[in-house]
Amino acid sequence: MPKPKLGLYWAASCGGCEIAVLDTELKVLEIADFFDIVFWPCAMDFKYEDVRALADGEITLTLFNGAIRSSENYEMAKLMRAKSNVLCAFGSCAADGCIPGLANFTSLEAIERYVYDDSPSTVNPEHIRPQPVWDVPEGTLRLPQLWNTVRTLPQVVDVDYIIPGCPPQPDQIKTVVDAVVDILSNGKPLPPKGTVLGADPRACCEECPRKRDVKKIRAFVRPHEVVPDPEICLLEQGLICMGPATRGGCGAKCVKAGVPCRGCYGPPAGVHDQGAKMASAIGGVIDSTDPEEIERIIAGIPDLVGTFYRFSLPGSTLRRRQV
Amino acid sequence: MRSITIDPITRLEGHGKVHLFLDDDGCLANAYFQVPELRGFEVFCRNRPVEEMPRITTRICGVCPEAHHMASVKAADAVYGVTPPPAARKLRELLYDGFFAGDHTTHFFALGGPDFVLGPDAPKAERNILGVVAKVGLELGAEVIRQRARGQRVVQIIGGKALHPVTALPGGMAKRVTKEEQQELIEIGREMVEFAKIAIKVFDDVVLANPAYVDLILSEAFSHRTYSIGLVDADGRVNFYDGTVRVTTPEGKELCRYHPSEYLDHIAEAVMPFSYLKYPYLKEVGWKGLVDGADSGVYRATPMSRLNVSSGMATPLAQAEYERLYSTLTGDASGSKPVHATLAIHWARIVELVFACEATYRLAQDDEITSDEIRTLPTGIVGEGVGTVEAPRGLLTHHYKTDERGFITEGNLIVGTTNNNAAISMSIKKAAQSLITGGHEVREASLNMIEMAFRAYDPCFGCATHAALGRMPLQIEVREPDGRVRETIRRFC
Amino acid sequence: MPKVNVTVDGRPITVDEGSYVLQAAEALGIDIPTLCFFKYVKPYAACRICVVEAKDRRGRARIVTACNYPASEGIEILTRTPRVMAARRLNLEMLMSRCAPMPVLTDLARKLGVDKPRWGTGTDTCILCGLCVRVCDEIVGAQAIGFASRGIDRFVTTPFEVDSDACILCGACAALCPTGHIRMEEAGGREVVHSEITLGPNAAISVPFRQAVPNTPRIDPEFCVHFRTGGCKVCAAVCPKECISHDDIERFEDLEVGTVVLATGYQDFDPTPFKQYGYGRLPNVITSMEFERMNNAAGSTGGKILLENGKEPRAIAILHCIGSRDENAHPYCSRVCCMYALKFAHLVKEKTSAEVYELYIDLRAFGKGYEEFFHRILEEGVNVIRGKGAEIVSAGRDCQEGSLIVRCEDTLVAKFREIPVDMVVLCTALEANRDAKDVARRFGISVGADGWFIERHPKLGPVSTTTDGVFLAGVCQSAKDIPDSVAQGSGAAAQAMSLMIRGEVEMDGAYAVIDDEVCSGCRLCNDLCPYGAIGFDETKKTSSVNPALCKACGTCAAGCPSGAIRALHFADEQIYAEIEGILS
Amino acid sequence: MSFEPNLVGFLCNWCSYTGADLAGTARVKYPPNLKVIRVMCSGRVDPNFILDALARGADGVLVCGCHPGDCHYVEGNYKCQRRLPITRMLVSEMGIDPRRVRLEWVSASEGVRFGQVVSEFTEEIRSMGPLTLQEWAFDPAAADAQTEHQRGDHA
Repeated sequence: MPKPKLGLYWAASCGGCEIAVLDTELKVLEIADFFDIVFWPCAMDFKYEDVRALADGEITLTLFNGAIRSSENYEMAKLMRAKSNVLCAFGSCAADGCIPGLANFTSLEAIERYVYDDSPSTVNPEHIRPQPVWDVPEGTLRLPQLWNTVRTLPQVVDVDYIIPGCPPQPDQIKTVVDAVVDILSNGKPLPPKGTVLGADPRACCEECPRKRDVKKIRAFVRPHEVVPDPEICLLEQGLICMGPATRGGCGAKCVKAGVPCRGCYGPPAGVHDQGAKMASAIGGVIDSTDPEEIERIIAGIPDLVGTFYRFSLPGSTLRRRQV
Repeated sequence: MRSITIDPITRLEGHGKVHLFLDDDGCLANAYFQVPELRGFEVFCRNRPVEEMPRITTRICGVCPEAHHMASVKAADAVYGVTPPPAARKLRELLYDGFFAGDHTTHFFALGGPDFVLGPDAPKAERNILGVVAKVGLELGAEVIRQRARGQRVVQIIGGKALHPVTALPGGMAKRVTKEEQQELIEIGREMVEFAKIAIKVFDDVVLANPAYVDLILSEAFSHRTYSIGLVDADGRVNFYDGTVRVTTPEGKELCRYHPSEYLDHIAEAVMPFSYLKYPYLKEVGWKGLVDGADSGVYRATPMSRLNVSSGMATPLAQAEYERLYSTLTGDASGSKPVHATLAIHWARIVELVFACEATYRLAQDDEITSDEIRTLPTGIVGEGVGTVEAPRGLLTHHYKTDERGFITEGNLIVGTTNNNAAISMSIKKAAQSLITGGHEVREASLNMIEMAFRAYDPCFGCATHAALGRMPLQIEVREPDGRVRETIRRFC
Repeated sequence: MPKVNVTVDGRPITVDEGSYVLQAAEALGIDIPTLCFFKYVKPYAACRICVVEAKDRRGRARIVTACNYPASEGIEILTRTPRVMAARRLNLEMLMSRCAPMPVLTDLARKLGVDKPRWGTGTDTCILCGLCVRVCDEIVGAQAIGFASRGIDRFVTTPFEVDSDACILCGACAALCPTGHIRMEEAGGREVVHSEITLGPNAAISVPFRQAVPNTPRIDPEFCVHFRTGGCKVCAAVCPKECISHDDIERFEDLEVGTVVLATGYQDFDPTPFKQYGYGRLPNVITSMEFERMNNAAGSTGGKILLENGKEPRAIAILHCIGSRDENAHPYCSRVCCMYALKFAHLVKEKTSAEVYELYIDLRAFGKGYEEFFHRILEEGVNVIRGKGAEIVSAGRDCQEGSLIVRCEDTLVAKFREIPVDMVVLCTALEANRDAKDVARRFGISVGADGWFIERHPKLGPVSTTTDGVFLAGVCQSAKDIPDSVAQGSGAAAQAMSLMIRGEVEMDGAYAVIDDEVCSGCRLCNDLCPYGAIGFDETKKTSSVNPALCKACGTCAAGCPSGAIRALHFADEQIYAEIEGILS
Repeated sequence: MSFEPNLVGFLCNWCSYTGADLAGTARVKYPPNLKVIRVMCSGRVDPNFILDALARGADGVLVCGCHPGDCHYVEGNYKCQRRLPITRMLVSEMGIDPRRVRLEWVSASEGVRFGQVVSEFTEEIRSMGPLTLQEWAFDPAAADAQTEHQRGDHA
């Protein structure tokens, strides 16, 4: 029987997801061995129309990482959707928007204005801006049109599964690969559509070794201001830790390393909006009934939206800031 | 007019595109290198607390998050006016050297390596890590993968996460290293040094032993006389984590030497309408467009450049290799004559790899890294800070301004690869010119040669997978003026 | 206790060994006269009137005093032999020769057939029976009096014959003295009749007031001898049902109950701030409640309607809606005033010949038979004026008709009137208790703007509240009259019963559940529950909800950052569906 | 045609919802713009609901609970009292006028007050105009057109 076909593509992302694949070390060779890899981020020896030439659904599985931020990203998303039997949002960018999604706090215009004009190191007296279509003496050069709003993959195409994480942890990737191999070679049924793979149903706290007690918060502190007790829940020590509102599966590496969770695995099962949930949870445990004091304590939360939506702004309920 | 599009060639923070326009004789009329992506970190990082930047900017690049983590935290240190305790600084350096050791290994053996080890004309099927393994022995391949893992492990131990480390905070590090972890680090360091020796040997055997390669390296098609830039320590030697920036002219004279925080006096960026990526250049010299030479502000920030601006390496093995490189390529072991050969960057990378391994080993044995004194709590705030480190792909600068609460009001980033944007464009054009000379069909091998030109700069990790899978992300279309495709050349395994 | 068999006048009886002959005779209903015996103090044999003939088994007969001669096995008592009668007569004659001819002695003399004491009579009013000394010592425990001197000089007195602090003025001695030799006097010299004291305000044991509920006596420690001397306890001794305990003290008791009926009633509106009515300032301006007391047979005037000067009023005005239907006080109608005001008129007509004026805004005679009662009042010649009393002023000395003048507008004849009266009754409003809010808070219910407790639903849940098992009865829920209160109270009781009879409570389907497959044990929810329904399992490292304690507020569900908590019937997806529904 | 605000109200079962009932039985007049969702306690109101309502086209969200101290659930409204400010802060940092999210205490007896609150809120939102979230929904057609235009030499 022919090898199952594997496709990988990245859109707007840092590439860490693919490094994570490499970090599975020898597993990479296994993957290369088990699958016929028809498509890999920079192994673009097909042109788009060549990929179009593939039959719809011919690619058994595509791991798509990166958010959708340009006409090119979007076109590829549609193409991969069409050609893939199973399309998997791979990593936080594709799933929730991740750090590139923070661009939704501002506008493309603001970004271009700063980058090409205002930034201190830029010298651009003619106020040149990169042009989607630009004629040079020899012909025409084209650039993809960037979008003002960063989208998650599920927002633009139909997605079968999600593998969260920034990046998805190599050991989680291994387990997913093993599962896929097992399913394909033993003809097992696929998990229900929409399943989140390579992560826990529970929140990050599940994996956090710190001692947890009932919570009452009177003041918030910032990571550089304190040396937290290594044994006790960081939230109880006044550090905003997204762990409770973040899907587990990462192994709670950050909290184990003494820094609070920032939520890269996205919202846990059954939570729509990571930020709002955290707001709700934090609000519940603020230890005051005096309006002024409450205002004071809340004002002490450093960068509310930037922290609560660090990895999930485009995937959140409001999706972007109104600018 | 016919056009050839190489799309995408590789990836920095996104894809890269090359347009080759041929005149009617089939000779190269012009070549354009485009970067079709833009993130805008500088803008959406506004209003973020500066202590969070080391954890946000890692996502600029998944290949060298460590570099951004370090540049960012150094800028944050400056913003709060804190100096990390010695132990913390050592931990950062150790993490960084370990990362370098892994990253350079990947590039040399998996990306650039195959071109040398196997030769540009070797069958594509072999021109990858597996081919390398086949040629130099299986257990080397495994070693390469293990060496990569060692680098990641060092980052994991000190940075908390192997990818996108998290422990660097303004004023120090959040995680201390235990005695047990130190033992593991020492062991890793030892193995790294062993590997460094192997790397040197491999380079000797497959590159230096083959005069054709040396000629190729020195060939005009692959050299640009540009300025060099890099960080050097107090003794003028290469340092990845800290130091002052030194710029040397194409002749090797010092143009200037400045503290990273003065970068704005020396570096500026130009904008081109056909690429989202800006073109940094030296202010003193000025922007003359995509041309090299002493009159053009174009500079290069590569391993080779770092060697060019330095007086040597801080570790014995590396220093020996440094001298060998220069005596071989310039006849002057002191390194006072700069090397401009693009492909020599690979060799320079080996020198740095050796240094990184030795430095890792040395720092791992320093008992101070297990100290509890790893945090200095900020007491005041300066409100502005610049953090500069050497990323594997060149000088990396983070510059933040904040309000009195330490929230970013303005940020500016000049990223490793960006430094070389102009140089990459030029290298591609130059290589293409010499290879696409009309008359005959464009040979597929030429495309690899063209690619070698930019791959030497290691613009991020795209090619990593190319090597792993023996695929070359390249296609050329030759078109008639009416846009009809006359010929298409593709490269598969 | 061993028993012995004795015979009295030939009739056998078995009594406790060592009990006295007098008691044996008494048990047989055989009367033996005595002057110094009182069963609650030790026998003393001072008067020697109770002598009898005691014949032992060997037949030897002796004269003994019955009050302190112990019964022994086989003994034979003869109480009416000539020898006994002679001895009694002699003893009495000797006592009379010293004492004044007081009823106690002369009556006895007649009984014993002493028509003329041989040695005449004396003057002393004390028969030296010693009852007073013994009761003061043995019962009261005050030992405030005793005997002094000997022989013919012997007499009862306080120590050293001076006023003694030892005496607690209990009056027991005076109460027991058979001759009235000891008397209680108030400082002013007015005699205190002890039999009256027992019913008086300072009785140590009494029913607090007539119609008290529960209608049982209680001991007032301030006056009870026992609590002052540790003695007495006579009441306990005499109580046939042994109901009285002196050790019982006031205490707080925690009762575990499943249901509560709130019937905290109301408080009377205080008209003082409304100067125009002159309450507290003008004489004979009283509230309806005060008038009610006055009419009560147990009230200050024993039910008579009197002015402060004790005279009967000639004209009375009854002002409706004082504090009710008044924007300056309570906007609501107190519902009961109209009818009791009419009742007042009826009472006045019944008890006095006074003129009655009813000043009303509207007459609300809505109840069963009320309207008919109103017409009866009219027939009785009550002056019913439509117009709220505006002001009450003093008429001053020279006024003949009355001392007060009520000003009002008679809206039916559109005339301003000034009505001279002697007495004004203000029909004050019913208002919620000032602590109603606290009570409401304690029971988790709420109070309305008027301060009345709010029922679960004005139509469908008039007796139940928003807290399961807590019910409302009477005016605490809103102003209502007795039949309505009784009806509501019965309803509340019935609902409470229906809960209790089942013995188990049916819980609302709405409560929170934690999916411990999803709970990560972050413990953010633990402190959110005001009922402590959320517990943390240290071994499983997850939190869980106790459905029995959960009241379904859903705060935890909102607060659970990992979406592990589900508020049944108010689950996230249900609410999202609602949002979608109303916005689509 | 003047703008009619589309408002969502979350009312606690014991005080505010009953208060709204009272407003009804008392025939209090107030604008029909508020669409009410009953929750057991204002403490149940998850900021998620508020954002969801705004994202689905509500121009404003009103949350009503028992007065502080009167909560049927002892202190549920205090939780709400602490969540709402955070939510408002969050909403405003997302570029939405925080006045569009309002918290009011309405007791079971304050039918009239409930009417006033709704009237005020409706007027305030009316004066602010409709809330339209930029580029909230994804428009495939537009994106496709753009892509076609950009494809250029890929064609």
